[in-house]
Amino acid sequence: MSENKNEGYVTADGRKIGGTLMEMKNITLRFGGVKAITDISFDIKEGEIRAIIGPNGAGKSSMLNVISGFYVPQEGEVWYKGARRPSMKPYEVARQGIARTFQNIALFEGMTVLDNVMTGRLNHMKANMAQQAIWKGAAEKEEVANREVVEKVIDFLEIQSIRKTPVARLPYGLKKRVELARALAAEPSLLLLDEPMAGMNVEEKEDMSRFILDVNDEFGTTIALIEHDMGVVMDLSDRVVVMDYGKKIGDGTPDEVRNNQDVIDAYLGVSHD
Amino acid sequence: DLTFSALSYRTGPYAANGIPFADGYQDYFTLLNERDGGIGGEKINLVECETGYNTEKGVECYESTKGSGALVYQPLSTGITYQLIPKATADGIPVHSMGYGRTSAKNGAVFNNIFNYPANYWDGASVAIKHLLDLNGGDLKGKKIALVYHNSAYGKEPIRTLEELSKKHGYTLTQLAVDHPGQEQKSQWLQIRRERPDYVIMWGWGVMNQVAIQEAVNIRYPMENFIGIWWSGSENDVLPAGEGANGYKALTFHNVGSDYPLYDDIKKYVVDAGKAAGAGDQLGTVLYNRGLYAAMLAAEAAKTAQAMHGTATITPQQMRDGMENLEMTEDKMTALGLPNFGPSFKVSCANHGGDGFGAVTQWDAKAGKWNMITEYMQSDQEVLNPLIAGDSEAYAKENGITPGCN
Amino acid sequence: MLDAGPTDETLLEVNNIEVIYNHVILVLKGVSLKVPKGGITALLGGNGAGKTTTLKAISNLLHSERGEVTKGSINYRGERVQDLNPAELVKKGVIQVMEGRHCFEHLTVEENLLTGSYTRGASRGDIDADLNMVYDYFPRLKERRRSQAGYTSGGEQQMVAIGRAIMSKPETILLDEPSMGLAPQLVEEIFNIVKGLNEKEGVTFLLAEQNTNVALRFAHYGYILESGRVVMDGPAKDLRENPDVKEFYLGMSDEGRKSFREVRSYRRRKRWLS
Amino acid sequence: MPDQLLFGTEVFLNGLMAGVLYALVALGFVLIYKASGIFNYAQGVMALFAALTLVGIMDGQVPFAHLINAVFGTEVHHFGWNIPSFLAIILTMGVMVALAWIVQQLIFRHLVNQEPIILFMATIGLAYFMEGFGDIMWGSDIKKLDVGIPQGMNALIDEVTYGAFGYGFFIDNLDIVAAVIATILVILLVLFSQYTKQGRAMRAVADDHQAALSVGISLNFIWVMVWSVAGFVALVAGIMWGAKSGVQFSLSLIALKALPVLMLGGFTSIPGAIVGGLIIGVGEKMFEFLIGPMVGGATENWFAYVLALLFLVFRPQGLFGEKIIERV
Amino acid sequence: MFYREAGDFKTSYTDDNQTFPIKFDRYRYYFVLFVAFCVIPFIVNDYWANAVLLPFLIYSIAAIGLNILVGYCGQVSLGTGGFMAVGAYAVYKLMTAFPEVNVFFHVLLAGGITAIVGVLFGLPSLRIKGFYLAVATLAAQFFLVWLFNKVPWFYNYSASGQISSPERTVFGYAVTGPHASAWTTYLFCLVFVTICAIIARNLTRGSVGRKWMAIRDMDIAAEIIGVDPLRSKLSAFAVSSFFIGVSGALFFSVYLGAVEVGEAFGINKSFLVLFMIIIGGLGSIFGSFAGAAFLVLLPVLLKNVLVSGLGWPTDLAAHLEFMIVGGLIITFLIAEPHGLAQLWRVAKEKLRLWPFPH
Ligand SMILES: Nc1ncnc2c1ncn2[C@@H]1O[C@H](COP(=O)(O)OP(=O)(O)OP(=O)(O)O)[C@@H](O)[C@H]1O
Ligand SMILES: Nc1ncnc2c1ncn2[C@@H]1O[C@H](COP(=O)(O)OP(=O)(O)OP(=O)(O)O)[C@@H](O)[C@H]1O
Ligand SMILES: [Mg+2]
Ligand SMILES: [Mg+2]
Repeated sequence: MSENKNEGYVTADGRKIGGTLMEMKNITLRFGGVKAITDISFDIKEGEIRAIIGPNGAGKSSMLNVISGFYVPQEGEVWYKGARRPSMKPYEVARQGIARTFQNIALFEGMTVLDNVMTGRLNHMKANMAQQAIWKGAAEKEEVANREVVEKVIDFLEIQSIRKTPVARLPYGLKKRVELARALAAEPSLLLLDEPMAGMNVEEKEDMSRFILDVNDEFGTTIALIEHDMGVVMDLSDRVVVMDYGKKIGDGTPDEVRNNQDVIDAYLGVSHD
Repeated sequence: DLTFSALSYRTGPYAANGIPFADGYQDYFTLLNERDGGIGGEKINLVECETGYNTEKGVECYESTKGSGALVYQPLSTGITYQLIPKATADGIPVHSMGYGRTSAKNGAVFNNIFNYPANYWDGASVAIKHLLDLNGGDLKGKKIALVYHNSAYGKEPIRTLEELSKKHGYTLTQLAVDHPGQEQKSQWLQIRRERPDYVIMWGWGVMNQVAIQEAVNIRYPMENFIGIWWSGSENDVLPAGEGANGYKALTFHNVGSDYPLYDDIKKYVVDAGKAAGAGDQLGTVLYNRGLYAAMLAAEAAKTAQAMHGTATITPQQMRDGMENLEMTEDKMTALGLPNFGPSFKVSCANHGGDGFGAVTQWDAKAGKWNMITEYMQSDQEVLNPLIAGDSEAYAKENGITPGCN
Repeated sequence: MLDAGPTDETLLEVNNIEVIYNHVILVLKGVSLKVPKGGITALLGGNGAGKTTTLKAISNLLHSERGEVTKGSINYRGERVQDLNPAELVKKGVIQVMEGRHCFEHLTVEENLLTGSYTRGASRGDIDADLNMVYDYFPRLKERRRSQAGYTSGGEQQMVAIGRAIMSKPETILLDEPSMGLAPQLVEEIFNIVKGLNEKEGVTFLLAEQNTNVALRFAHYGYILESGRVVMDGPAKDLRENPDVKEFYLGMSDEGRKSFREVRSYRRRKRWLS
Repeated sequence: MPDQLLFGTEVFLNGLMAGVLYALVALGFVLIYKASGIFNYAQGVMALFAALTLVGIMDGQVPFAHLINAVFGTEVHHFGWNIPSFLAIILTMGVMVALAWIVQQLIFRHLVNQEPIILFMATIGLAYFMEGFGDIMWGSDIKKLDVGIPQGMNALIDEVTYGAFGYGFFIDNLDIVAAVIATILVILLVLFSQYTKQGRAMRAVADDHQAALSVGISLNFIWVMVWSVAGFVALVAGIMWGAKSGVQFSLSLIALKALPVLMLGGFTSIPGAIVGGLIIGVGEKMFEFLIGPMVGGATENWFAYVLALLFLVFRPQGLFGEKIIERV
Repeated sequence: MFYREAGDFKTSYTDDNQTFPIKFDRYRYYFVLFVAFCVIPFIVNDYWANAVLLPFLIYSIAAIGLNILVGYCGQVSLGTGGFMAVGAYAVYKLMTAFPEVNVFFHVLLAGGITAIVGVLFGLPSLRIKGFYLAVATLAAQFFLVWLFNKVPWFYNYSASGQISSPERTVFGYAVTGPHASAWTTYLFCLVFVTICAIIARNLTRGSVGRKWMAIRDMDIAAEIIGVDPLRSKLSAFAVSSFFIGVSGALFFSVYLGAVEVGEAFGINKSFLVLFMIIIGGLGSIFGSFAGAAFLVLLPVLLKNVLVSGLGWPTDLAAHLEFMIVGGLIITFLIAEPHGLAQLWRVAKEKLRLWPFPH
């Protein structure tokens, strides 16, 4: 793929991908002596599904954490929507329209599914404390309006029946789905998914795939995805970054990556089809 | 029946002090019931309520016992006293805070229903200074006196008096506050060690007393120069320090020991009859005696009230009158079997606090007992009266009370 | 696939158990299964089917989650083990690797592994040998041995959890989702380790797995759980050939593997649940 | 040396000594927290209870005398024997182990895997219970405790420093003994928790109850063990503090002196308890010495907490506490 | 089948957001309000008001306040006593400085002042977490108590350092001071309780509440999804301290009438209120009431049974009371770690299923 940096391209199945949405330039991240990420650069274009793969401990999750502002890299720059991102608190990053899910589920266990998904809308809710204390009026109107958005997401992900269940009681797979719902409720422009399908069986992975594709399709949401299931990665993603020991060892379309000898050695073992 | 209430604290941080007091209070009434059939032919009904030295429980106790027609309250805690001052006044029930509580309640014209005879904290401070004057031939000029006090309203009580007296007598006063509960007093005692005050006066309570005395022993402070208020002068306070506490002094407003005819009666009618409140081993201890003394004063006030109103079944209002007209004389006390047990005093509307007599006791560690080493002396009324007038007037103003005797 | 494999002796037997959480939530509605000695038995099923619950019921960890077995019985070597505490069960040789790793965050990787040998009265030397064995299986752990487990990556934590169980030299391991979050290579590797332990050391396995594909490749016998009930069981070979299993758990239709892009957006029905 | 400096040095030294006494109490907290994540509110009451039991045994008091007398109308108080302190300490230890076992069987066994705040609450329930129980068992009067530890000014230090500076430093013998005991305890406990199998198991339990269960660590055993050790530490603290003030209710309040120490040293660190104790001891004494007179004194209570707070702002897990792992 | 919700369908999100979505609950709530406002004032006497109802109501406010901080926002605080003292001293200064202003506003203002102080002491919460924070808040507790004790301005230079509340009226009826009658003090507090409970409920069901709960459950994740931790925590400190300040103000002015800071607002108070919310249920308004009721009423009840009923000596009864309260706390925790409120919810779930076990 040899397109100009800031231009889009057209995927194999005919979707149009826009210009660069986010670009990581020469990111290096260290924890004491451990180098989690070494000088990695890659970009994410508007509307594409970008996968990050690599063996365990390669630094994939750390990379997502850099994108979402939770880790501050020692070196390198993050460019978002055409501008260099100054150092920011994670919540400010979130307000720029970046939402994510977590590898080790990070739901709010003490709340119901509905409340969890509603937290995704927090950045869209503006009523001040006084209005909320009174409730009737602004706060209630806003609550109902946002609730409608959330209910759409809930319908979309087919979790209506567990709306009022405390998330602590849910099985793993449903929790993952609720997490996705929370991220979607934020209506992000960039959605980061850290192993969304870990711990699911094929049927559930199929469901999850469909949700991801639909989000991408219907809302044009850009998606960055970490996943170990090669079937899923190869089928869903438009371009793949491969990491190993904190270094980038491959970047390209699924087919390119699949046949890259470095990638095969470090990660795939045998070539998957 | 005549109902008396005892707001006691046999639990909580001060239980060790509360128990002997409550026992003494109760045993005296038991004695009256057993021996005399009550007061003026009316049996005494003592309602005990456990406060744990806690203000809120005190409120609960007050509210729950006031319905039973309690004649007088002995709240046994400065906090509860403050809290009851307006309440009891509104309800027309007298309160007797003996040796604690609000000092300026001595002014009966403002505090109609509150009594604090025979002595209050300011009297205590003044008596302590008087004792020191006596030791120094009437001159304290240039002497250094340190006050170690519990950092609370209670502990701060003597400060103003001691300051006024220092102006008069020319000693310098160092104030050393100890935070509740007072387990750790290294800083204060190191300072005392450095500054070597000639005398140390202590306003302590609970564990603070024991630790202070132990620390004084540790730094080898001469114990006979160390004087505690009456709430820092019980056996509980000195025993843990053992031999070292020998010679420690404390103020008192009643006598020590059990060498009185009345105690024979108590043994006979109460302890041996198995009706004692406690184990019966507290007889003659400082706090037991204090409880007994409080009960005796209450009973005498009740008698006075009965005589005044010509009825045996007095009301709280009549009890108040009895208290306001109480007169304790040596003859009266001898008749009660308590000769020389407490000072003589006379209560009046203008003076709800007695005449401010106190004495000094000293601990004899070998014999394991307190000895009274001075006569009763009167506090410096000249200095105290204006202070009391000032404070009570301020209270009257703040609460819209028109002072007056009826 | 494996010819060594299970003996006729049933090591662990679960009879018709019912599990209730919090006194009100009924999760298992009569699950029975048998784990033969020396075999690898797989417990398959979708999310929330009750796999974890079943394993916890066996290892007696339910108690600490306010769950209880209200009906049925669990026997190990013919002996009722429901009332034992988990530690006693480990002494008997049954150890569970919990879902979601559950490493001791503040302990180093090596200390984590050593806790596995807690119940053994083994000598320092034996333990060191086992430690080296685990490091051989998972070289990555050797590199990270001195770092606190809380700071290792998801996959590394999974290795720690499995390694820790191996350290107790168990007779039976209950493995809950060993493949979750592992790179494909490593999944293969871990199952090979399982196989190795099974064949060489004769360790019996009961494993709950979502990754049906791999699980059925390595297991001898499988149970499929749906909504708290066993809906199907049989030798792994048979299950792999079963068209339903193929479609719903292996993601294969008659034409071979489907692309995830081609998934229809309607819920298909499982025949046995209709 | 100028006077002020000499005095300051003396205050400093005494601060160190006071710190050791705080650390003794803090140690008990650390042990239990380390082994179970339980913030044991009842530690102070345990110290009181241990000291009460010790005195009771030494003096041959009849336990529950008051209750027995009230119910049966008897008059029993003393067995009439005196037990030597060494034997009494061993017997008391037995009682503390029994207590640990009961606490484990009746309370914490049922609360495995609960959130820290709930475990904390359970210890509060325990504290309430033991407060009442201790009083009923041994009575609420003040008891003198003397197991033969010397008290008062150390003459040697006084003489030596007097010779050197013309001002004899005051150091309390009791404090010196406490310092020695505390040091030994800390060393033993560090060795235990860092280098033994049980110590490792104990730390594992603190991290994750369920995982610990799953590898076969018996929570029962670990907890009984740790509560017993904590009971022993409580007994030591009770003896030291009880010697200063007599054994009485307020002894349970020494827990309040230990909390800032814990915070500063870190809830999970045994050496932290002692270092934290020293810093707090010196800090509060020096503040009272230097600044106290300007603001009216009695600053020690709050200053200890403020000092600890300041440290925490820079190191949220205390000086030696385990780093709070923040990952997603 | 005693407890039914079937047939109670919601057709709008507004309905679904109601405080009591189930009809039966709603009627019970109205009934309780009716009894509290229209029945009790006519039958209440001094004992019930002063010994039972006032402390219950006032502690309920404090418990709601602390529950917002601890139960909803997850910031464990042991500074409650100190903050109540701020409320008490603020109201005292206000009452004596502006006697012409209605005491109702004094109480509210006292809450506001406490909120400011609370925010100040809440600042370290950004870095300090869990039990470390709990212990750190003790700094506030001890410092505030020391301050009110030390600086005479706070107690208007009175000789004793005690403050006592002057008489103030609302609509011509005395609500503070010795002449206030049982029903006026009761109603005055009840109004505050009701307002506070409603505000708390509104705040906790909206976006502020969700921010708090998100911080409580997982602060890092919350920050990553867009919650500003400092602002959320501080807002929780502010709201919580406001309630606690109000309760402190009422505690002093209406209930006790005279207080000394160390005794009335010592560390024990901090613990007591914390116990209330843990026993009642963290993160539950109803739990705040339940916890307050438990710890206020149970001792009174026990005392009445043991001393008045069985005639035991007061000290034995008091010791036993301690043991029973402690024992009950433990029993409840074992039965249901999430407090009385959760116990109640589980009971309801069971009733719903009755007579079937599951
Ligand atoms: N906060 C941290 N402190 C110290 N080391 C860290 C931290 N976060 C990550 N690491 C280390 O950085 C490396 C990369 O971790 P990361 O979680 O990014 O891996 P990953 O690629 O997501 O792996 P997996 O597929 O197993 O989740 C690991 O070795 C991990 O131990
Ligand atoms: N502690 C608990 N309290 C209440 N319900 C629970 C609890 N743990 C699990 N459940 C419920 O039990 C059911 C089975 O859960 P379990 O974890 O056993 O499923 P699983 O088959 O392991 O699923 P997964 O593959 O997602 O791990 C789920 O519906 C879940 O909601
Ligand atoms: Mg990862
Ligand atoms: Mg599972």
